[in-house]
Amino acid sequence: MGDTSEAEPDAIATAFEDESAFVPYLAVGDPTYEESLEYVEALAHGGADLIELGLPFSEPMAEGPTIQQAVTRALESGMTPERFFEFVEDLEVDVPLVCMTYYNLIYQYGPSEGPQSFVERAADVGLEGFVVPDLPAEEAGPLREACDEFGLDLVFIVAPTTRGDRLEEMMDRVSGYVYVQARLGATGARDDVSDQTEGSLDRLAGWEIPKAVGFGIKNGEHAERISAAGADGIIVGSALVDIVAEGHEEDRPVEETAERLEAKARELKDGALDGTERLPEPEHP
Amino acid sequence: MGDTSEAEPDAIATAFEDESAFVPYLAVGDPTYEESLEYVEALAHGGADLIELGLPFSEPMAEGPTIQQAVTRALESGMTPERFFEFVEDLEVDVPLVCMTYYNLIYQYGPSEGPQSFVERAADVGLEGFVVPDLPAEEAGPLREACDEFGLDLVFIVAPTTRGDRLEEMMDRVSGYVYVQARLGATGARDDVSDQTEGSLDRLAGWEIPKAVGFGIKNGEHAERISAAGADGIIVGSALVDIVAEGHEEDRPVEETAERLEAKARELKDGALDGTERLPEPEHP
Amino acid sequence: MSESERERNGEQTDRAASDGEFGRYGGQYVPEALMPALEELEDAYERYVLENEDGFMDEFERRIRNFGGRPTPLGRADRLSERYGREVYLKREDLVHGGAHKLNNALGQVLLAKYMGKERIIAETGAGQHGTATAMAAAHLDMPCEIYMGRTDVNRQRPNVFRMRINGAEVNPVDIGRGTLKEAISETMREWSRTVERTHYVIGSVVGPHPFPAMVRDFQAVISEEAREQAKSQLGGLPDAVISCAGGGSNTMGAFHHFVPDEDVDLYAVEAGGSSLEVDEEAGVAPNSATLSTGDEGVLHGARTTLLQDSHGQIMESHSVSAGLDYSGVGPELAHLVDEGRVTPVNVDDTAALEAFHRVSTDEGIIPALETSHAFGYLHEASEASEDIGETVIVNVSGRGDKDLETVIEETEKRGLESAPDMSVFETGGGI
Amino acid sequence: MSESERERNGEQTDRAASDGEFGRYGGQYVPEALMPALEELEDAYERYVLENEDGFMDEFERRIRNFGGRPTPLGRADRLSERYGREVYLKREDLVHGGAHKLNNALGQVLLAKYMGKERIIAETGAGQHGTATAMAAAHLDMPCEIYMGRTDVNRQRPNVFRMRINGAEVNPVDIGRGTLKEAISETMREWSRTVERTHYVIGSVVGPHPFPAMVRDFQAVISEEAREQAKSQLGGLPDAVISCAGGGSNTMGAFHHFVPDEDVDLYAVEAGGSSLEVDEEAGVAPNSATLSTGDEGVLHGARTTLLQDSHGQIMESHSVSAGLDYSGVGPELAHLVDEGRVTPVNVDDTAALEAFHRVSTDEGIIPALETSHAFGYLHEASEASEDIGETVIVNVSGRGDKDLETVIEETEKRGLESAPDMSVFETGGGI
Ligand SMILES: Cc1ncc(COP(=O)(O)O)c(C=O)c1O
Ligand SMILES: Cc1ncc(COP(=O)(O)O)c(C=O)c1O
Repeated sequence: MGDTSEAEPDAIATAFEDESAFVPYLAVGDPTYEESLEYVEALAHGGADLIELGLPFSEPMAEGPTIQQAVTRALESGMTPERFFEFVEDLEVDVPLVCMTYYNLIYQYGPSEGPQSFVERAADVGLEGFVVPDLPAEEAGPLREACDEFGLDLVFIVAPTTRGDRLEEMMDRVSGYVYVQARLGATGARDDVSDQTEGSLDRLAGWEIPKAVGFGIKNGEHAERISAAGADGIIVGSALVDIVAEGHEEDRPVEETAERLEAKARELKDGALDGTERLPEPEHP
Repeated sequence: MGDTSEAEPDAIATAFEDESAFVPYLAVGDPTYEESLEYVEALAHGGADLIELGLPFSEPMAEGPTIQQAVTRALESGMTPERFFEFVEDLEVDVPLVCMTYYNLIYQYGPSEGPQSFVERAADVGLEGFVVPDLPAEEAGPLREACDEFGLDLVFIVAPTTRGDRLEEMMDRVSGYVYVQARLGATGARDDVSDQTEGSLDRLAGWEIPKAVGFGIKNGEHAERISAAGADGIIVGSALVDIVAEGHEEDRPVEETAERLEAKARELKDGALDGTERLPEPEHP
Repeated sequence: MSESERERNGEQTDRAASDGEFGRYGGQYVPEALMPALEELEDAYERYVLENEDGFMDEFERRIRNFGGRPTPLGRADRLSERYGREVYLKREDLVHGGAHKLNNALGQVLLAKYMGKERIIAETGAGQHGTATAMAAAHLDMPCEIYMGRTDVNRQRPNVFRMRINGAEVNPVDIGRGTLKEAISETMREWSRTVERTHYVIGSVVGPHPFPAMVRDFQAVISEEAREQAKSQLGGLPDAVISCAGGGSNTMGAFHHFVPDEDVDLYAVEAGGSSLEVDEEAGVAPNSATLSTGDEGVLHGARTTLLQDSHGQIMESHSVSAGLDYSGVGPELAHLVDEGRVTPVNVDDTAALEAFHRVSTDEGIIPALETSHAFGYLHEASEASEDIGETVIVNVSGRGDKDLETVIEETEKRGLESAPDMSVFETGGGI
Repeated sequence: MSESERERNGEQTDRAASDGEFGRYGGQYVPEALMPALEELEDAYERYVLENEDGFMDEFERRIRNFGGRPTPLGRADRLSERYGREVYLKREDLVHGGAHKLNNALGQVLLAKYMGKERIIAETGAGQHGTATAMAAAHLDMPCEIYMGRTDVNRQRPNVFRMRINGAEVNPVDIGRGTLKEAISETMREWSRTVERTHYVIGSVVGPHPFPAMVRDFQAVISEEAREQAKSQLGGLPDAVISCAGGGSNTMGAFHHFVPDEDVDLYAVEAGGSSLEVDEEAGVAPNSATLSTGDEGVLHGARTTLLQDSHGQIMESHSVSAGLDYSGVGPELAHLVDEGRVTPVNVDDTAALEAFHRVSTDEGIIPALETSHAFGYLHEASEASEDIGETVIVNVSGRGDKDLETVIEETEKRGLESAPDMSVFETGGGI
């Protein structure tokens, strides 16, 4: 985005203002740099309020098979941290952007080890924050410091297993939004949306920060239910990556895949909006 | 042989009278009962002074590959101890016959275990004695007793390794002749004739009984040398079995194989005779 | 034939009863050329093994400990104990270096050959367990070593052939007969006859002419020596029974020896029942290796003993799913102990052994050799039939079953055994 | 990057230094979902392992003795001693049940999972050694068990797949990436995330998030505990050096741990030099697994440690002829001991390891694992180069090489190694 669409410092907070934010994820560079640019922009056109841009890491420990394969495609097409930053600069969207990656890439970047160089460069290209799935609050000290230094947010993931002390520790350190993991397991689109979501949202009732729910959201109906359960936003990855993968495998024209992504985005955003307007449906009627 | 050619009680002694006896061996029933009859008779025509008739045993522990294969052929064509005795009865030869077999067959024969039944039946069909390669003097008590009871001889083998006490024990128990093993190893025709022969004959110098040398004698020249070294007889097995095997493999007419056997017998007998007439040649000229 | 008939036959030898004779069994039925070597070996056995001359037994014990991994544990089998409602303990010979009890004997004999000044070792092998143990012992003690192995066995036991070669042994395929253990033993005897003066023949079980049966038993007796002490200290007393599989009988005699005087301890020798106990006289084939249960007296490979033979005295081929039990004879001392009623011979068929293999593997996390699985098969059958085999039993785990994987998978599939894990997903492989 | 530069980067965590940190290495870099499980495990580790609550360690020690076959001997290698003109002693982990040190850890963790009330075990495996050890321990302790294994490894390590299945474990092929260990670990982590509440993940080496590196080390430390006592009683004192091969580093840490305070005992960690120490940045491939010698700091599989990565921080594929050393990371404590100068990292290439495999097999009658052969390869190279590694050295024989026969034969032939026995006569088979 670079100079075309510099987001405001409170851009993330703004993104969650209507309490039904749609937060899509794509792996950057999947299947190629150029295609990926189109796809991310399509999501923005489809109504994304904030986008999680995946910087591919060779050992995506927290991802399900769909995103693992996306990561592999992206790495094979030559994606690197430097290219990733260029990508962010090249993007023509005006929603806030968050980088989702694994800690080793953040740690190794730049002339000296440690997260500073990476965060500085991220700030430079206009990223708003980070989601780092293998960095629990206990290990996040150095990255938290660097983010504070450069004015970026550090999002934590709250899992169904997270309770007690750990929740409090995270509340103290989180910024931007909190990523509420809807159920156990790695990422991946599922047909059901877990009962655990409500429990998790209940545990976070006192938190000031927006609560975005992810893991397993696949369609508008899911989005609606999650939203109705009280989420401030819905995070969707695998269901979108599936469209990219399909387009790649079936050799569809880039425009067609981009259109499908945009349509899917619209469906999800609409679902989220509907959810905030209705009472929660009973889970077991 | 039965009633046609009953040998006299001192038949074995008579066979060694000219001090250059030719003692051939064949496996009975190799490759068939009928052929085998012809072959043994051919050896008699060729000048055999005494014949060792092999009763095939499934584990011929002391034999080289040539005789092992003969034994296998004979067993496959249905040879059994009872058939063996019938064979002896059917044979039309008038030289003394000795049964060469392993102890288990002797031990198992007849209604009760132990060697009596076998020896009795052997005496019945006119056999003169036994060579039992897996029965050293120490284990030979029961067989020796049975042989005494029925007036048969029990031949022992003296090996190059046999010395001292054991020689004396054997001298006390042997009868008929002594089988002098020319060299270590299992049976099998060899091109060389061992130096050990003379040493072995020296050790037996005081024995009254005829000394027949075997293991590795292949042709007239060998026979001559062994004979010249002081042997009272030469025992030849593998070199004859080879002719049977060849005839079988190349599908020769029985008569042809029988003729070859007879010719080989004559060569060996002549060699033995020549040997007694000459001084021993030096082994290392 | 009854006991009294046997006595009337008056079979006896000229040697003292203590000297290689076990009741009516034993002896030295070998070619004359080998007799001096047996005398020499008897002498060495008495001096070094029985009298510890030059500290031979001290060195043996040190090496079987530090090289062989002794003592082996006596461990409780928790789930089998629960399953059968009795205390089941396992004597773990599968943990001996090389994976079976075989090394106890091989190391003892190779060391003895060294003390005797021999320059070279030969041995026969069937499944390859004795061959690999001998090759290991020979490498350890720096002795040239040649192993004779039937061609059929060479082809079906390739990993063991490679192990022997890797330990520096020559492997000589024997192209005679069916190309299995029986032929390999005969061929090794022949080779020994040829080179007897500088060569020692390491026989692989408690079989063959005296002094082998006694000597091999003495090297294997460390099993029961340890187990008896371990039982006393871990179980607070002797077990009610010891169960061991029997091929030639070396692990059996090793596991039984020190318990023989303990008359309250029942001793079960479990043979291979194969596919059936019926024999095919015509073909000379026994579809089993249940020598003690079905065989009778005769002379094989140097000893008078119980063996599988036809009515003429020809040795019958034995058959068992377990190569190490696939032998037509059995050690003379074991035959004698059975005659005396001290050892109970039982047998278990191929299928029951395979089922036991799987049961023990999933219950206990120990993959027993197929040979050993027969002992477990008997434990199972006796328990199912509510036979009184006692409160506390020791099973001698003679070896590990890694060597048997291919056979087990194939035979399990052939029989469609339900108890077995499904391997089919791994059979076809499949790409990424 | 210099030490002071590192310090300036100010990497530090909120935990006490004793708590999962080894100098600058260690930590818990895992998905949030796993953090509560790690806390639970830390608690269990402290109570059961460190404080022997409910007699956990007593039961562990009893079972690793009676089921696992401990203690393993420390035996003198006579011919290697002669060859190198020094006293070479072998710590015989190849005699542990299953054929490698891996059971020490697997049994400890499965038992711990039982004490923690977990219902199910999962584990990753590369070559299959850790998988087979875990399957054995799980069967022994009656715990359902699933093993994750890369598809490539499933196809090339079939005997180990069969062993796991026969012990009742499920084997789940991982169809991701190259289909080897790295992918299997990631997949097992994912599976753990899905089922963390009732499942324990048995990590196979001193790697992963705290408390695994410390806990696995403690289970493996029995190696050096025994070896140190054995050295004192058999050698009359401590050795001058201990040599051990290092993949993830569990046998290394086990063999070193109790010697770390003995500053006169030199500690050598021998890594796989593979075919070369050069890397192909472009392809993301290191043709070696010499992490300690050539890698640098990073975060992999839950810990900050030394690893093989490209300049961007992407993990590189490692390569070694020995599957068990073929890993891109190394345990954080070992990385720290190397930084401290207490452990000397060295490496030996594929060919030298193969030569050592053959040398030890023919010299000593022990077939070492290919992993272990690297340790022997270093002993050889250091001796040839007259390096001062001391009078008395202990080599940790981490496992046996039966599993490696096919690979060794193939790789030996490919290289035409002269020291190796000729196998060609057995390759073609041949009838009777
Ligand atoms: C593991 C195992 N158990 C038992 C046997 C049978 O031999 P024996 O009866 O002499 O113990 C063998 C023979 O190879 C074997 O490998
Ligand atoms: C025999 C053996 N040694 C060593 C290793 C390397 O692992 P670690 O470094 O954890 O001991 C393995 C791994 O599979 C192994 O099987």
